[in-house]
Amino acid sequence: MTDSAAARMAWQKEGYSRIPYGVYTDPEVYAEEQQKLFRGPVWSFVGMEQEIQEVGDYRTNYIGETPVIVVRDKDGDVQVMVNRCAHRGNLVCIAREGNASELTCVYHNWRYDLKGNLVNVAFGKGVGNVGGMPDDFDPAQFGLHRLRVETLHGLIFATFSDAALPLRDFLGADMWANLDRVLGRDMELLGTFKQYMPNNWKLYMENVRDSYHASILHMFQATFRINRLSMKGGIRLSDNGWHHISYSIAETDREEAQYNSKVLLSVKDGYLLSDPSLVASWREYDCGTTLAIQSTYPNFVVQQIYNSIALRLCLPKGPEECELMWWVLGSADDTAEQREARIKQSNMVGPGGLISMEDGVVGGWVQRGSKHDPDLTTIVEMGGRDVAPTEEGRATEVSIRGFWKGYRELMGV
Amino acid sequence: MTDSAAARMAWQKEGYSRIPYGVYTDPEVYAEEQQKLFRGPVWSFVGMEQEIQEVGDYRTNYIGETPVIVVRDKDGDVQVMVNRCAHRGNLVCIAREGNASELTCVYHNWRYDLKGNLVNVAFGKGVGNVGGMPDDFDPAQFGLHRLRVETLHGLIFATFSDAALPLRDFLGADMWANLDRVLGRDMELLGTFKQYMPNNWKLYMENVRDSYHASILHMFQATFRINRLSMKGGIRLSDNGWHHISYSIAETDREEAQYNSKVLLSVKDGYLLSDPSLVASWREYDCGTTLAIQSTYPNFVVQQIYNSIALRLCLPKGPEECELMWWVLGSADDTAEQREARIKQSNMVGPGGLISMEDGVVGGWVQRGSKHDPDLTTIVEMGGRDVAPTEEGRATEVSIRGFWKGYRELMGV
Amino acid sequence: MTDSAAARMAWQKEGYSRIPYGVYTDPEVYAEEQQKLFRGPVWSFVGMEQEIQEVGDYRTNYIGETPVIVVRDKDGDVQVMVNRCAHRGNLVCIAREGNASELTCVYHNWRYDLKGNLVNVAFGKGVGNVGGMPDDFDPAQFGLHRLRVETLHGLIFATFSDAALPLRDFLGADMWANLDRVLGRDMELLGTFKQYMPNNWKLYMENVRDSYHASILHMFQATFRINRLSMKGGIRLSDNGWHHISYSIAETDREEAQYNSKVLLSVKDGYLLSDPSLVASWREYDCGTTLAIQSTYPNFVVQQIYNSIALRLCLPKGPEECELMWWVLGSADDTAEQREARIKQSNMVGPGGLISMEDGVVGGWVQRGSKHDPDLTTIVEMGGRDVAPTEEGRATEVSIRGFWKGYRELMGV
Amino acid sequence: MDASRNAPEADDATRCLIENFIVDYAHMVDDDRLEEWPGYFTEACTYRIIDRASHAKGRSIGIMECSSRGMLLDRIKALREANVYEPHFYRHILSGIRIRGEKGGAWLVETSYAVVRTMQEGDISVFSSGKYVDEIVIENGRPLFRSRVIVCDSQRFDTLVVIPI
Amino acid sequence: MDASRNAPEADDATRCLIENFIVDYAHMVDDDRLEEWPGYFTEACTYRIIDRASHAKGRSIGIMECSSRGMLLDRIKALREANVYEPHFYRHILSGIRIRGEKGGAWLVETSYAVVRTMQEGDISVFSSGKYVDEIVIENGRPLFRSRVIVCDSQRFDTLVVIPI
Amino acid sequence: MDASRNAPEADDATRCLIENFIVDYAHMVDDDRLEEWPGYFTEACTYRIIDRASHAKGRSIGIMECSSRGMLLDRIKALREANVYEPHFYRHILSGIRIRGEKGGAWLVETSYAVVRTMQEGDISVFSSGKYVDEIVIENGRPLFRSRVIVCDSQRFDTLVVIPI
Ligand code: FES
Ligand code: FES
Ligand code: FES
Ligand SMILES: [Fe+3]
Ligand SMILES: [Fe+3]
Ligand SMILES: [Fe+3]
Repeated sequence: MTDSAAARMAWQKEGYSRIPYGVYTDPEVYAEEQQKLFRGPVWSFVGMEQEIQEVGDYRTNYIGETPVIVVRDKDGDVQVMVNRCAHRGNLVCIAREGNASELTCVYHNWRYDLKGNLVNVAFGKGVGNVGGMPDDFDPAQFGLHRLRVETLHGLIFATFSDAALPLRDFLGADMWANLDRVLGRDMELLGTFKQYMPNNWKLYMENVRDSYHASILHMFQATFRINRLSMKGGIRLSDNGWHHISYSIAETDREEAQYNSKVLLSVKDGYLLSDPSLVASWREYDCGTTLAIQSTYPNFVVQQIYNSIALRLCLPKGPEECELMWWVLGSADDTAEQREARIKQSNMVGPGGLISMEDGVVGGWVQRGSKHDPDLTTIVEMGGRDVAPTEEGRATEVSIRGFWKGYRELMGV
Repeated sequence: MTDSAAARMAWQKEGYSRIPYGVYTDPEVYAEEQQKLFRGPVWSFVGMEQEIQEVGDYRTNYIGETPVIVVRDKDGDVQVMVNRCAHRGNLVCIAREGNASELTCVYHNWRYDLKGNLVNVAFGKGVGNVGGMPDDFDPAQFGLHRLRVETLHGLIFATFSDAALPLRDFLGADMWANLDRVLGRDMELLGTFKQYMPNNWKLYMENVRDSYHASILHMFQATFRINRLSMKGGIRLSDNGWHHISYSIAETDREEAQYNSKVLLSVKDGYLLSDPSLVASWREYDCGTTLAIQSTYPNFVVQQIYNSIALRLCLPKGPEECELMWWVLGSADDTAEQREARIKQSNMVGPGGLISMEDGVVGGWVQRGSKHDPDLTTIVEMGGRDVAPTEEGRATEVSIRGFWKGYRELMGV
Repeated sequence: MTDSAAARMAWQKEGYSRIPYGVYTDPEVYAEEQQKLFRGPVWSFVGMEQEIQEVGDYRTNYIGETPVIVVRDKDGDVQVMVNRCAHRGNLVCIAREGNASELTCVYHNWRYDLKGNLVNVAFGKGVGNVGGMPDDFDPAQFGLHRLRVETLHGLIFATFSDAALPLRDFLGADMWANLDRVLGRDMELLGTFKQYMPNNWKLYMENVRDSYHASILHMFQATFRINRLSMKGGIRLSDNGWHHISYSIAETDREEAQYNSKVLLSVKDGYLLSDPSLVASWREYDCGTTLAIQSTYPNFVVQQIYNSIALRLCLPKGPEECELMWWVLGSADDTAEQREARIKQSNMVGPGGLISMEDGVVGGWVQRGSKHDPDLTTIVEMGGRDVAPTEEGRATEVSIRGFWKGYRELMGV
Repeated sequence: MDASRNAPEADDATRCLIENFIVDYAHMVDDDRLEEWPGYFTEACTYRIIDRASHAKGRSIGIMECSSRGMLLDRIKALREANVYEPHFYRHILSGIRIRGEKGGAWLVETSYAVVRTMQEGDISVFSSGKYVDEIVIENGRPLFRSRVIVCDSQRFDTLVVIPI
Repeated sequence: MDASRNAPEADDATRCLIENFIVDYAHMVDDDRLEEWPGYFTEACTYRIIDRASHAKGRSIGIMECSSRGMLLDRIKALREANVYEPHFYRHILSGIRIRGEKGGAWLVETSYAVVRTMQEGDISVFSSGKYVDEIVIENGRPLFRSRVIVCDSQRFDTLVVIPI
Repeated sequence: MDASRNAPEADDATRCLIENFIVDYAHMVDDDRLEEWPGYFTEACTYRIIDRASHAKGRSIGIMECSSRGMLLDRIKALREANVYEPHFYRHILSGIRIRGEKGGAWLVETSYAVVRTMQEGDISVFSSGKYVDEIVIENGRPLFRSRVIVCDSQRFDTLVVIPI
């Protein structure tokens, strides 16, 4: 790995608890990530089936920085292809979303079917026997670059790598189970938006896995004395430590009876709110899980905060910028009351989220605070130096260490 | 060439039909182009004599990214000099255009004559025998860097290179002849503007040479059923293949009589236009040439589209941006009717051109589609893999291959 | 120094009179400067004591591009620390200025005292004996990076380097004396602003030391015939040549009597001004010094232009941009008349300065004029090639050579 | 067809009242007098920030949604006491205040806007552009927003949105 | 001397009519109701986009020149059916609508503008700034542009200009 | 509480006079008719450019301070004859001209602004945003600035400030 920029960084000999700041800023490290990590043996989230329901429906997105097309083919299957014409590299799909019976490149009308096969080259036979492609031109060699695809509960994942394990094995049982729990029913897309952040994408992914900061950086609930039901919770990790869930569960106690009902929780807490209906919620899951933040490698997040359900995809946009895409969801059979509660709870998250807006800015502060010392390292030792599940969420950075375990393994450093 | 970034690109062993995408994005390749290509044995267009008619008239421009001054000296000759003061590097001319009897650097008043000779250094002899330049200071060594200049029909070309052939030989007979045909008379400057594009300059130069896309990407004429006179045409190349002309000629046929007249063609076609006068044109050239797009190496274009005559200069502005400068021309003895037709036809070209606006955006799409795969290549094999003239324009990319022939020869890769 | 980008530049074998243009643009050279120069054995100005009068008052600033906190601790001493949390690199102080009893990082509430010692780690002992920091965690190892600090007449200087000489020795007697003269009394902060410039920071520092350009680039005084008292003056340098003062002194002559008075000089000159009160001034210093521009290595300036007193700090913001911070000062015991004169004279300096606005733009012109020829050099030989004091200010670039002497010594090239 | 063409024109006094109201709102935000913000709305109200594309699709969730003056009060209290962000200011540039008609006792008003944001370090950028779609009721001579929907041209928001647009 | 100082002042009704007309034009473009665009002009008309420097030199060619309502119709048809470009929106910010006088039965009006452009991916930028120089005739109570010349401050245009300014 | 709410309202004619005056100032600067600039001020006057934070702290020095029409004349003479800079234009975009009241015979007026700057090479940027805080006196029917304080949102100025804001 001598010519690997990532390997040149000041990694400790082993372990995942000291991260050199250079990995957040170095352009060569960033370029290596595009190849080894985003095109490595991982499954990248690229969109929802709801967004492409009809044959020919497509949306464009990115895997790392590589533009891709997500389209439903004539068999009703989902295809994911690199959005680059085989002729001279033009984007085949320009619009963010649309419907097409074939994928036609506007530059010279090379036409691809919905599986990415090249079906026609304009003037390929020339005009009046003059010009055209050489006789040995083989259209089969010039289809769009098609990726492996798997879907789960409407989530579409794709990978560049033949070495990637099947999605179920890649995620592992616990991760799979949480997706079942949160999304395993008829979901409805309630809203989408994007948030641009002035920091390396990994700083956001650490933040997502960082249960340590939640009760500290975000002062909204403390300020309004929103004392939720007494909780237990902790961190669950996939066996390889790459993926994580941090969760809280309402304990059985005297408030249980009330919360146990499916009706909206009348808010005794949050009494400092002028309008406490803002935080009204109901027990949506029998398990009593009130909060579950899940991240799957490398840059996908599934959020359940009370009844606020959302997906997040963190796209790298250069070494020092990233963009966070949001999909806010509800259940298709929400009552009007439940739907209204979800909408109100949506005020907690996103770029204007009363609870979480700080997550949009803190990464930029770390970027500015640390970029001038690429050889110094963070210390990620809250809760020890290992990578193992725990029943304590607040006093541990274990799932961040899990992220770096995956990073060192994938980047080969 | 081991330390040449361009040489490190994924070039096929020989030929010009597979271009590695890295040449459109790599900063080192870009830097090498500034030296080997823009300062190599080529003639760069820098402006028109009409813009500097009087002694002392000057305009500033760029050769590659190097700022230059184009000025008419006291002998009435045109001089082109690097716009950099020999003292400490300040731009000698700040304004885009002006008139000056001498070129004086505002920073410390070093004064140069209109041929770039250093004629005075402020306080050069010091003040009261104190200070001043060392006795061995030789002003002759500190003139502005003056370039070789040749002009043709009001076009001003300059080169950094002593190895550049005389302009006539550099262009070759066919290229020279077309300039004679289009510009060999008293021309008038009708308009100028600039267009910024989010792509490497070479993507635009390929687009200019790409007759393949014309009837496909640009749908204006098809949409309005503008069926022009039946045409013949093709591609002409200079002997070395570096420069090109793609042309169409009105064939002699039953409409010929009418088109042959010098009066405006009453438009039978374009009947879907609400105002067909938009496309009214007249037979301006006896040869019946209706369209001729010429490009000379590396980044200059002469356009005749019916009666719309324009010059274009594509300036590199970093690896992923370029700026296109336009000079729109007419003949000094246009009739009022002809002038009006030229003005209307100008709606077809430029950033708002009904026919050609797509050329401003497609390069950026290629940039975004291909930049993440620097080691993959385009396939430029329409019309074969060679570099030779042809009678067919639509089904060939031969003049693009000619561009890359010149590129590999100049860059030494 | 083989792997030093600065060393690869086209330096002349010895001397300081030919500067390769590459040092103004090369990103690697820029990165080396951050380490060898801004963190080298120099004292960087970071603010004024007036800005942090009370215990806990702080302001943020930069040394090179490294963010720092300038704070008054509980002992009343000034502390300067790198603005980077030892945990995971967050900026500890976000606001430009404020007051705090402790420095608390908002991300996870690691708390530092005003000397930068880590005094508390949130959940450091875990929650209910679960989680927390490892037993071998030693808070003493994780304080903020504290720098050496010295102050003089309210100016706060800091250094990263143990090798830096004491401030007095670093500056030398002449530099120290001028600071005494200009600032050695109770000063008042009258205004602050910032000016962004499209050029490498060194081009501005050369401009400050460039007495050669003053009467040439800046035409305000000549235009309005502001013929000041006949002057003598010159350049003073520190023994190592790193720091400079260029000065003018009113000679004893027939106007002396009048100027000698402490009352405002009734303006006989500047008769072309519609409102000559703009340039009214008084003899503030017994020595009769009318103008003194002082620069201390690397990027600090103290200005006395008649009664306009200001400090300037030139912060690098990447290879091709810099930001100039201004502190405009007055004396605490100015009369109303004197204060008004200072305010009027402030129109001469800053981004809108009638005399000096050109200094904000000329650096950008040099950047654009020279960046495409990194291997060419300036010629800085006005007044010879050596580095020595002189009685002539206009016809010499000696203090610029002094700057490059310091540069080559610090950068080891 | 432009709705405004055949809309019942408000009289000059009303138009002046509404225009001043919309202008004052912008000055109030830019002057950082945010405690006054909830007072610009009726007790039951709508304050929504949503991007143009989502608005066109009829999505029910944008990036901010308040349905009572109380929620507005809570927003400002959070901004002042709870939320952590870098100091910055907005500058609202309004253009083309047009009364489109009346509905259920409220004036329907549309106004284009651009918000220029300045960070404490001095960076200036166009933070958002779009259109205010308002329902304004006039209660004893005082206009109030019954509904103010901010339809942003961009679906992307830079860093965070804490100050109301 | 500022021309407006001694210009024949239009009466309030006329000024209001003209101001609403200019404002409605901006909303129409920004709302993507471009089919209405040609209807804002007289049958024979001038619609020109030209940069400030070329305008001052009296150049006859800028980047767009329409001399009839038919050409405007063709522009919109091309935009809808023929031209290929990336989806984007304009937001017109107008400032200082000033009636400078009357000429040949048309009101001479000048308005400063800035156009903020938002691309589908979300990038926001100031695409153009400059001044509308208009000749407005009022035909049976309805204002129409006899001439609308857009004098852009910049001679540089980013990528392409397909939506009318 | 918004000061404007209970301010003595200026009558329509006065408001129109003041609004046109402020608008004409912007057109005058953007049209490069700067010789007219001093004529917009009273003989003894205040023209000050200062950033918002310094203004709030009551700092006595910003980046420009003229206290007489003579100083304004000298500024323009310097701009035309002495100062060296790259050609560029401003485009003033004004928003929300609001008369806040009257003081000592002058109308107190506040107006938000953004200045878009275009360099000769074509670069477009938002150069400054902020608020005009004006004192306007009306002398025989002609408004004049007794005081015009430009309070800029940003403390950072790009390159230089030679054209008045
Ligand atoms: S680039 Fe796609 S068809 Fe040519
Ligand atoms: S840089 Fe040109 S005279 Fe000094
Ligand atoms: S980064 Fe400062 S406390 Fe964690
Ligand atoms: Fe968080
Ligand atoms: Fe084309
Ligand atoms: Fe100077």
